[in-house]
Amino acid sequence: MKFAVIVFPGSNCDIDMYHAVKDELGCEVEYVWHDAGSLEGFDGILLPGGFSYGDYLRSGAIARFSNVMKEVVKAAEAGKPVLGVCNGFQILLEAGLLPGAMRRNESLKFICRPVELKVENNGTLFSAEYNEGEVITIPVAHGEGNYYCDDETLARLKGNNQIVFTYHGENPNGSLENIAGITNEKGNVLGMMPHPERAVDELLGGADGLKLFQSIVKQWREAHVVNA
Amino acid sequence: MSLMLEPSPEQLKSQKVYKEMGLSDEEFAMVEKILGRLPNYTEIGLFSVMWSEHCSYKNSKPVLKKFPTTGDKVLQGPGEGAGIVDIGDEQAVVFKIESHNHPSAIEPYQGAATGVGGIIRDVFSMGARPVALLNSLRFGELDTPRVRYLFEEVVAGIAGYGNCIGIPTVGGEIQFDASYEGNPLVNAMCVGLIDHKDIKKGQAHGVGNTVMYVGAKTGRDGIHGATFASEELTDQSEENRPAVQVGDPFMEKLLLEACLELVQSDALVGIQDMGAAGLTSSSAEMASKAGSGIEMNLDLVPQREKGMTAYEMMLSESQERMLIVVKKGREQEIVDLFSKYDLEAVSIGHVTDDKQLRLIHQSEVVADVPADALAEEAPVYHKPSAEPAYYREFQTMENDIPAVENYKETLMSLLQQPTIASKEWVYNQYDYMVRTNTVVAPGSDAAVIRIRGTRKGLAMTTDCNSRYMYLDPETGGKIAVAEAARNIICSGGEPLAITDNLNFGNPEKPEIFWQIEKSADGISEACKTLNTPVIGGNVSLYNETNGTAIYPTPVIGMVGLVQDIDDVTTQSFKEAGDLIYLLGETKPEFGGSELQKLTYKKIFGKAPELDLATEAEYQEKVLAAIRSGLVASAHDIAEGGLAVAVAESLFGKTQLGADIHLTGEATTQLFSESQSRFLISVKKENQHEFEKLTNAVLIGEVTAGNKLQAFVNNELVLEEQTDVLEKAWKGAIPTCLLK
Amino acid sequence: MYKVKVFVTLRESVLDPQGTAVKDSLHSLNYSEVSDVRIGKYMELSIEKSERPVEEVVKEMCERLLANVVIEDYRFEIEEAVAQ
Amino acid sequence: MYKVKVFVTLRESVLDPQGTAVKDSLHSLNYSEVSDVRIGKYMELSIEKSERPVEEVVKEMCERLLANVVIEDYRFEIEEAVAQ
Ligand SMILES: Nc1ncnc2c1ncn2[C@@H]1O[C@H](COP(=O)(O)OP(=O)(O)O)[C@@H](O)[C@H]1O
Ligand SMILES: [Mg+2]
Repeated sequence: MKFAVIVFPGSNCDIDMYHAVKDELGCEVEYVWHDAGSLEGFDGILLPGGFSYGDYLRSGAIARFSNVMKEVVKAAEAGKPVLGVCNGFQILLEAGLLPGAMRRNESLKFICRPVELKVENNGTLFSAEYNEGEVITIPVAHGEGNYYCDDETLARLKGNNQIVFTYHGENPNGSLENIAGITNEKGNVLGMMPHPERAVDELLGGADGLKLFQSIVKQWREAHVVNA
Repeated sequence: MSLMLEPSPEQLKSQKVYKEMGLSDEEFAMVEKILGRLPNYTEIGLFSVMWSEHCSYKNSKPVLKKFPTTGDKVLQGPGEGAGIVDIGDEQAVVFKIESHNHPSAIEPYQGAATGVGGIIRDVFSMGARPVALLNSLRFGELDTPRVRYLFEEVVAGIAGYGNCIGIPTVGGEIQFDASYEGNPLVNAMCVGLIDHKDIKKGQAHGVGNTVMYVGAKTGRDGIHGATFASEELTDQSEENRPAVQVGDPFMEKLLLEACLELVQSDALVGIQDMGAAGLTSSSAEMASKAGSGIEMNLDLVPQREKGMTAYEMMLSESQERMLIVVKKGREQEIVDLFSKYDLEAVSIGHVTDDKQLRLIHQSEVVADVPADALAEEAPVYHKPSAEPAYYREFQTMENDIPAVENYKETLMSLLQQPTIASKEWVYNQYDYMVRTNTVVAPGSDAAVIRIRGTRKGLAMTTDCNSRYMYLDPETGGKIAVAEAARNIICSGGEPLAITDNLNFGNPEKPEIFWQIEKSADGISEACKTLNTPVIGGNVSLYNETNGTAIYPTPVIGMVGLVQDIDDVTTQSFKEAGDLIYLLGETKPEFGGSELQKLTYKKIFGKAPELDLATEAEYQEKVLAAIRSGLVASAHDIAEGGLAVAVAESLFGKTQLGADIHLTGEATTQLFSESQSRFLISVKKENQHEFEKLTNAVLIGEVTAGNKLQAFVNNELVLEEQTDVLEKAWKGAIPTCLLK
Repeated sequence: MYKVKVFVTLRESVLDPQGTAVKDSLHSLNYSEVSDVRIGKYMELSIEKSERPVEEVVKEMCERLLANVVIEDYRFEIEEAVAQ
Repeated sequence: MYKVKVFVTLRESVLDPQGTAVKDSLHSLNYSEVSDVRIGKYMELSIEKSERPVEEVVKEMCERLLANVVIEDYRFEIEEAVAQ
C-alpha cells in the first residue's frame, strides 16, 4: 500500500506523518507538493498538521484551494482512505469533504499535551483495530480545534455513526459533544484533531496511534491482496 | 519627498544630529576621519547602527575576550550567525541565543515572536536545520496587571511563532522578580543540526558575484531598532520607539525550507540573515569578513511601502529577510528555487574588490564607506568598573538560617512560588512535540531530542539564577554554567559547549560594569573546568527602567550529546522500592535562596559556594553511573533545596511517595540551596554497584504510599500527600493569573 | 477603484469564545455595563474596476474564501474611491 | 442600550501578513482586480446606559483592552438601540 503525504506551504507535521508510515508500518510513502496535478498510484492520502498558509484568515481556508485538493476530492469519491490530522482536518472541513467548522479553542490558547480519547466507533476503516469504547492516549497540538456543527448535522453524524473519537475526561478545546474525530458518510474520509502520527513510538511517550494506521493498511490488504 | 528633509552633511555636524542616533562627538569625529570628509545622512545612519552596542559590542568586547572559545570539537566559534560543535559521524550541532528584551517590553507578543524568528534565521543561515527552541524569561512579580499581561503575551508570542513554523519549543526557564518589572527579559535560543559538508558562512567572496535579496519586503518597521536596544527604557521610550515589527512565521517557514534547499546548491557563495541593522549589517559584515566590497542598487530592493529613502531601507529591521551571494551567471537557478516556495529572490548588487560598501539610489551614489569601518572598526571602550557597596556588605555577613515553624507549610509555599511552580501553563502552549523527536519534553532537568537515524540524542537547557548573580556575580557565573551542565548530566548527556546572553543594566555605571566583568570571570572559569567552550552569544545592556537596573542575568544556554538514547534519564522517580541517594554536601546556605526571599521578602548575604573541581568530579561520576545503566532517575538540586527536588521527582506519577531520612539541622537539610548536589534513585538490585561508583549517601526509598515523609534526626518533620503537593505546585501560576 | 469593507461575524447561534473572553475581561475591568460582545473580522479591500459588477465579485469572494458560511455571516460596503 | 461597533485595524506601516496571504490567495483564484487587502477586527458590543457618557466608556475600553494601540488604530460607531 502506498501513501501520499500532502505538503502545503506551511505544513509542518508532514515529516512526522511520513516517518510514522515508513518507519513504523513499513509502507511506501511519498511527499506530494500542493500544486501536484495527480494522485494516481497512491492508495491512501494523508493530510498532515501544521499551519498551511500560516492559518491566516481561518485555518485551512486558503489551502483548500490548492491544486492538489481537486485530486484529494477525487480520491475521496473513489473511496480511497483520506486522513486529515489537525490542520489536515481543518482543510477537509473547509473543502466540504467533512461537515462542520472549527472555532478557536475555548481557552483561546494553543494547547499541546497528550489527551485521552474514547473510540466511539471501531467499525471504520481507520479504527477497526481498536476495541469499541477503548480509551487511548494521543497528543493534541492546536489553537483551533473547537469543533462546531448545527443540530441537524450533529443528528446526522450520530445517526450514521460518523463520530469516531471523542475526548474522554477533560475536553481540551470546548468542541461540541467532545468530538475529536469524524468521518464522512461513506466512512473513507477521517478528520481528527489529535495527532496519531505522534503516538507511534514508546520512546516518545506512547504508541496508541499505531493501530489507526494499522487499521488502514489491514483493510486495504484485505480488499486488494488476492491471497490474503 | 522626505529626501529633501534630510539634513545636509554640514547641518549634521553643526546641529549634532548624530547625537539623536546615539553617536558621541568623538565617534562622529572618527567617522569624519575615516571618510576624509563629512558623512551624509545615510552614511552617518550606517555608522550609528553598526557602532551601536547591539551591533559592535563596543562596551562588552573587552569582557567577551575572557571567554574560552576553542576546543577539540568546536567547528565554529563566535563570529558567525551561530556556533557549531562536532557530534561525530560528520554531523554537528549549531546553536545560539539572542535577546529581544526592549521590543518585548513595548509590544510583548510581537517582540517575543520576532525574537524567536530572528534566532531561527541565525541558525539556518549557517545551513543547519533548526530542530529545537528554548527560551529564558524574566518578569516582575505576577502581582500587577501589566506584568501579567507581559507574561501572557510573551508566552503567546513565543508559541505563536514557534508553533507555526513547526520547530518544537522544548525547554527554557522563567523567573519572577521585582527587578524585571519594567524591563522583562526575553531570550530565545535555537538549536540546529547540520552535516559538516553543508556548513555555510556569511561571506561575500568573489569579485563580480551577485548579491541577492530574498524573503519579505522591506518596510519602515524597526528603523533604528539596534540603537533603541542600546538605550535605557524611560517613560519617553514610547514616543522614540521605531515602528513595531510584526513577525510572519509562515513567511519564515517558506524561507527556511528554501534556504535549506539553497545550501545544497554549489551556486551559493555566502548567506546571512538580516537581523539587527538589517541590510546594513548583513552587507557590511559579509563584505568585511571576505575582505571584499559590495555595491548595491537600492532601487531594486523589494519595498513594502512607497517612497522609502536609502536611509530607511538600510536601517529597516523588517523581519524574515536574508542576503545571499551567488556565483555570477547562476541567478536564474536561485530565482527558480525560491519561486517554488512563492518567494522572491532579487539581484540587488555585486561583490567588488575595493572593500567599500557603496549604495546607489535613484541613479546617485548615496553612500560610499569602507565596509571594515562599519563592521570591524567601531571604537572599543574599557569602561570603569567599581565594586558596589552592597557586595562588600553582603560578603561580611554570616550565613543566616531563616526560622521555619512548619516544614510542611514551608514546602507548600515554596512549591507555589512562581519561580519554582510548575510551568505547565506555559509549555502546554508550546508545540514541544512537532517533528516527533522529543524524547524528554519540558518539565525535566534538560530536554532531549533524538537524532533520527542514529542512536544519538541532544540534551539542552537554559539556566541562570539571577539572585546569586546579584549577590555575587563571579560565583553566580560559575553556578549558572555548573547548573546547566548538571541538568545535561542528569538527563544522560555530556556537556559540549555553551552560548550565553549577557543581560545587564547600563554599562556606563561602574557598578554595573563590575557585575558584567565578574560574571564573565565566573562563567569563563567554569567553562574551562567543565570543558564547555563559549561558541557564541549575545549581549543586551541598558536593561534599566527609569534608572533602576535588572539583576545581572547572564543566561547560559548549553547543549550536550547523549551518546546512546538508552542513556536518557529523567528526574521522576520510577518505581516503589527504588533507593534514593543524595550526592553532594549540604551546608547552611540561604543567600539568594527561595526560602530567604519567602521569609524576608528580600535577598542578602553570600551566594552558595561552588567548588568547580568537586562539581566536575561529581558530574563525571553521575554520568558514568547513568551510562552503566545504574540510575533510575537523576535530578539537579536547585531552587528550594532538597525537599523541593524530592517533591518534583514525585510529580507526574501520583501513586508514588518517598520516605526520606536526614540528619542535621532540619531547615538546612530540607531547604538549603548548596550547590553540586544530585538527587538520584536507583533500583535495589543496583545498590551495590552504584555505591561502588559514587560516594552518594542513601537517604531514603521510593514508596507506593502517595505520600512524602521526611524524617530529620529520626523525627518525622514533614508529611503530605503527593497529590496535594502536586496540585499546589501546578495551580500556582494559573492562580496568580486569575487575580 | 473601489474601497470595499467586509464584515465577517460568527452566526448568531454559534458560541463565540473570543467574544465571551473579552466580555469577561471587560467585566473584570469594571465595565459592568457591557452586556454582550461579539468578535468578527473586518477587511478592507482595494479593487480595481473590471468588467464584472463589483458587487458580484465581492459576494463571490466572500462565499468562496473570506467567510466560512457554515458558521459565519458576512456583509459588505462598497465605496467608489477617486483615483489619486 | 447602545449598540457599539468597533473597528480595529493595523497601523499603516505595520506589516499585515494575514492581509498579504489573503491577497495572494485571491490572486491565485483569479481575482486579479484586488490590489490590496488589510485585515482587522470588528466587534459588536451591547452597552447598557450608565452615568458616564458612552463615548468616553468606549474610548477607554478601546485604549485599555480592545485595541493594542502600539500597533493598532481603532474607531467606533455608536447607535442607540431601542429596548426590546
Ligand atoms: N555574550 C557573548 N558570548 C560569546 N559570543 C558572543 C556574545 N555576544 C555576542 N557574541 C558573538 O558575537 C557575534 C556577533 O553577534 P551578533 O551581532 O548578535 O550576531 P547576529 O547579528 O548575527 O545576531 C556572534 O558570533 C555572537 O555569537
Ligand atoms: Mg545574525
